[in-house]
Amino acid sequence: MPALGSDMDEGTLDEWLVKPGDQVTRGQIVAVVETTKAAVEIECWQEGTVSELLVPIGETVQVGAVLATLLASGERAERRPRRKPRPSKPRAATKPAAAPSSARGAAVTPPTVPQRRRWVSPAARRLAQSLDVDIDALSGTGPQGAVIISDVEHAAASKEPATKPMTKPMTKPTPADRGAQMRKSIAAAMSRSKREIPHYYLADNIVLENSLSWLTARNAQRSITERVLPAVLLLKAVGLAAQRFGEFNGFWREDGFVPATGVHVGVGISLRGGGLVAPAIHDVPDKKLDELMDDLTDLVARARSFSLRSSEMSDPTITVTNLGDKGVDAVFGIIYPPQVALVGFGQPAQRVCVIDGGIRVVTTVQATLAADHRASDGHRGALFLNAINELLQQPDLLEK
Amino acid sequence: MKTTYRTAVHDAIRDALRDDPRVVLMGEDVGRYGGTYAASKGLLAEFGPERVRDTPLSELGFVGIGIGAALNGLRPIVEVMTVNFSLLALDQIVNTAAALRHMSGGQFSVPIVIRMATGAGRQLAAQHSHSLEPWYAHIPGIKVVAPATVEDAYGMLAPALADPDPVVIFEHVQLYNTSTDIDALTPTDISRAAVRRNGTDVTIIAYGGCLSKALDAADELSLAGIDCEVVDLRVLRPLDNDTILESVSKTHRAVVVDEAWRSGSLAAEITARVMEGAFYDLDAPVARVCSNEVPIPYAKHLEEAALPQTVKIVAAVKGLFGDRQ
Amino acid sequence: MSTNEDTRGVVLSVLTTIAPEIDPDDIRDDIMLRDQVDLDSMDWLNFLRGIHRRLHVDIPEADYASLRTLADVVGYVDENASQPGTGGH
Amino acid sequence: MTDTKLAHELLSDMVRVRRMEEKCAELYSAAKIRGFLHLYVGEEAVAAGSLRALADDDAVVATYREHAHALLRGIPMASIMAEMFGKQEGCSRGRGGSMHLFDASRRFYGGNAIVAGGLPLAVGIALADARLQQKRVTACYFGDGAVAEGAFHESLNMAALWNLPVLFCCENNLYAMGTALERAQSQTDLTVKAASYRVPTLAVDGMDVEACHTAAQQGVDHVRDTGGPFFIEFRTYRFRAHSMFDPELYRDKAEVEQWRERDPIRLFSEQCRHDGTLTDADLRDIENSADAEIEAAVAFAEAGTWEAAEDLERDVLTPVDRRAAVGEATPEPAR
Repeated sequence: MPALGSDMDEGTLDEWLVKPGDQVTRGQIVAVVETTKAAVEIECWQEGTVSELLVPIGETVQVGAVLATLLASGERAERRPRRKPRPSKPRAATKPAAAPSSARGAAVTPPTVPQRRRWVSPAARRLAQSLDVDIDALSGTGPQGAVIISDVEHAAASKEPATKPMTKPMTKPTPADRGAQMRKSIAAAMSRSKREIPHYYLADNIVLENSLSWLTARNAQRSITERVLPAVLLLKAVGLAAQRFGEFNGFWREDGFVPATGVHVGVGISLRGGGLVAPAIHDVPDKKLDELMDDLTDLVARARSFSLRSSEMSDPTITVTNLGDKGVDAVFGIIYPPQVALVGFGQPAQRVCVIDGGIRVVTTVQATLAADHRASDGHRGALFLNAINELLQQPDLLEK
Repeated sequence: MKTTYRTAVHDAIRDALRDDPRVVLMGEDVGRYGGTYAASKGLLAEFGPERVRDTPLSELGFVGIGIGAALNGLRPIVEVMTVNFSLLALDQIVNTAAALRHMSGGQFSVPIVIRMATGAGRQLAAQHSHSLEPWYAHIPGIKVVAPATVEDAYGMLAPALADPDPVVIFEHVQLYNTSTDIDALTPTDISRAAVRRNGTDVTIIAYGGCLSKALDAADELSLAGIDCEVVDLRVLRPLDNDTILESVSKTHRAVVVDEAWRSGSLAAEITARVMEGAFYDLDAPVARVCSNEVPIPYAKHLEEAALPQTVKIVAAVKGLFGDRQ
Repeated sequence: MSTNEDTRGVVLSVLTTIAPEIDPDDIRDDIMLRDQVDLDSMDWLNFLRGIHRRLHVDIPEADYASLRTLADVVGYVDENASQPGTGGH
Repeated sequence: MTDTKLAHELLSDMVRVRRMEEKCAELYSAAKIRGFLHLYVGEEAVAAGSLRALADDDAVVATYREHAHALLRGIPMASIMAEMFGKQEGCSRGRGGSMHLFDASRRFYGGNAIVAGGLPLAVGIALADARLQQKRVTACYFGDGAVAEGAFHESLNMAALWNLPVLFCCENNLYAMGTALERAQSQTDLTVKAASYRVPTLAVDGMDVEACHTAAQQGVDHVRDTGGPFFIEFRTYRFRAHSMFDPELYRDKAEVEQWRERDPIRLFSEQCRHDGTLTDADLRDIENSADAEIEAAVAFAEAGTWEAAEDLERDVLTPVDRRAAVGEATPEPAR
């Protein structure tokens, strides 16, 4: 059955104009085929003798089916089992009718009117999951009562859903309210961390001479608004190292560790009057020191005026805490779930060190790593801390 | 110095004619008349009838001729007076200009620029008030831009002419008389959307004649404590996904403003892309402010009612903030 | 020209924006500031930046160490102020 | 006819086209070629006679029935056949198919499958030539169906108004698909229509290859001398259906048979034999050489490769690295 057009799939044989034994020539009309458009004459492209007509009149066959066989001159007919071309698929009319609905319908109890699915914005749903907030217990304040980001944030801060519906009007909470809510939320997160996360701890003394003298020289050329704090160098070093050691940058989910795509470093910021937040500085490895300094300044200011953005709260992929200003030598932190690592820095101070076999007084800082043993092992943790150390020996690398 | 959109368009064409002898301007009444919107006033005298060609009223013909001339070494700027007349030339734009490169297996590029006025707002009634930009933005093989500012009215022509593929420029009729303080006009780009106002609470996405309405709405909303980011699409094809998604991911809410009719509009396309690319960042459904689905009527109050307006944008934005309002 | 008293007032007002919980009347001129107010290095930097902004004194990093008490800061500012004071704000 | 070499070339061109088209019909039935397929059988004298009148750097704009024009303009048959197979070795990389054969190097601006779509394009190409001061001709082929389109009116008007070097070649085969000329046109003498735009015209027997050649030469000379347009109506006939899926309900078999009596190949070979410029052996050589060319072309197309589907979206816009090349070679127009 020749293809007679791009929209032709099949044809019905209307008429044979030749019979077995007839001689045919190239270009001769040998049959008439009915298509969806009209009856069309079929040309033969070969010369020879008709051997067998394989498709009877009235049969519909697919394009490409053999209609007849020809013998070239001198060729002899071969007796072979006659293969009928596959008839075209049955038309829709022959399809079995749909089963009567009563057959199955009787067994099914009429469905109860389902409650409307709770409206939760996609962003709020994701945030609730990462903050471990029970969405069903929230009342929404979004359009048509949808639960939105701010509802989840409030709930995460208070962490006491369900029992008391949120009756508070949209008045600004007092600092005391905030303090109480934050205390509860820290309590919940840290308890969960210590309950669920098998922490391991490593520490490393890092000599800061190179970094600090480099930074002092850099700052000396700048006005006060452009100077960079040593904390920014530490932040950048952690960010770069976390990029290289992916198993410390990401989240522990139900199914196991899920590495994060970017490195968003949560910065522990203590609040005046107590409490702690650790909002993210996004894409730390990609930012220049000046950008990081601007981000940090901005973040601290906003953290202390309670105007953080939700994404900053939910985005950190690893956390850095710096208690050096308070004079402690080292901090062994608690991981903020679902993150899997936290790097702590103590006070940079002059300490006696053995360097190259000699005793010297140099400025050092103690860096610590608290890491989730489900996601990584101490060996990798040690390499991760070493990487931070090495980066801080070459402050040029941190500039970019 | 105050510069109008009209002057910016005019100066862009004049500078293009000066800078490149391959550039010709053709269209209905671009020469002696000086252009329907006076965008080519004086250019016939300066560059002569070979380079500033008045054409007969034959949109299909002269757009096709522009395409042929572009294929053979010229850089034509073809002015089709208004988008409604461009329907007469749609065959040449879609079947030839947009398809030629592909169906020739990459052998022929068509470096033509087609300009036309678009949009409603001047009581010109049903046949002279269309915003058919979404139709053009649907077609692979052409680029579509909509300068909404005086800077872009000047700045987009040079990169459009430098582009080896067909570029269609839509100038909204309401913009020709707008003006801005500008020292010097320079080429811009035809690749990215622009954030015209930074904000944190909601992204308003607009283009062409609706940009100023979106910015007005943002000003008004700021008094209500809603901090709007306003994105000017600038390029309608190919759309700048990154800028749109980055902004919506930040603000978690989006309102798309489009003077075209809602069904099958660019607003529909952008909404779909936000859903595909930023669904989990959304804190509310995407809202649209488009023209009502009616041929644009003549009577002023009805025309105003049919089109996107600042007050409608404000209402759409507020609708995305439940109890807070 | 600014007077010593003006400068002290401005410095204290900068300090209270950084640490809103303090009562300026409680701050003693001759006791280490960091012992009286909870200031970390970011707060300290912001404090010096505020002084820079309000009193137009740029303090090199090398001089940070000499600024330990309120009196140190006020004295430093009066000595290095290059612009007319902003007293009367 | 005294020029034996020219006679052999004209005959050979027509035979190559005829045999290639018949092979295409066969390959279509075998589903090697798909899509729409419009054959030129019966009209060979028009392309063979007219294209020969063009110089190498003239331009050609053709229709969706353009295999003959592509072949006789010099695109290798193998490259045409590969295109119809959809292979990336085809002259349009398999992106065009039968209706969209292109070759930039031969200034062959392609098969255009929108009726009359090529006319404005040809006028624009000529406009650029005029402006760039190139004494080149753009030959624009179209059928009688195109005359009914607005683009015909607009293009002839502007070509005449602006005096642009276009040779309009109307291949009048009496049917716009299935609609006979007298059922579509109030004025069936198409030269009268063209003349109304003050374009000089000529009508010629499209079954007579020598007449086609002479008329085309006259038209080309006029265009080159005056820089203005010229219109030729080639009165011809297609022997086969409009496309492969056409039951030909609109015309009598007797009419087709009558026209077959004036088969341009038969007419011309009989005339040459009569003149003594063609022997049986010559004809056999011409046919054998055409068959060999076709066999090689089909083998080339069969051996061709499919473009990787990952490259689907190439050639929609010009890639950055090839942007500089667009329009680079064009001469500077006068200011």
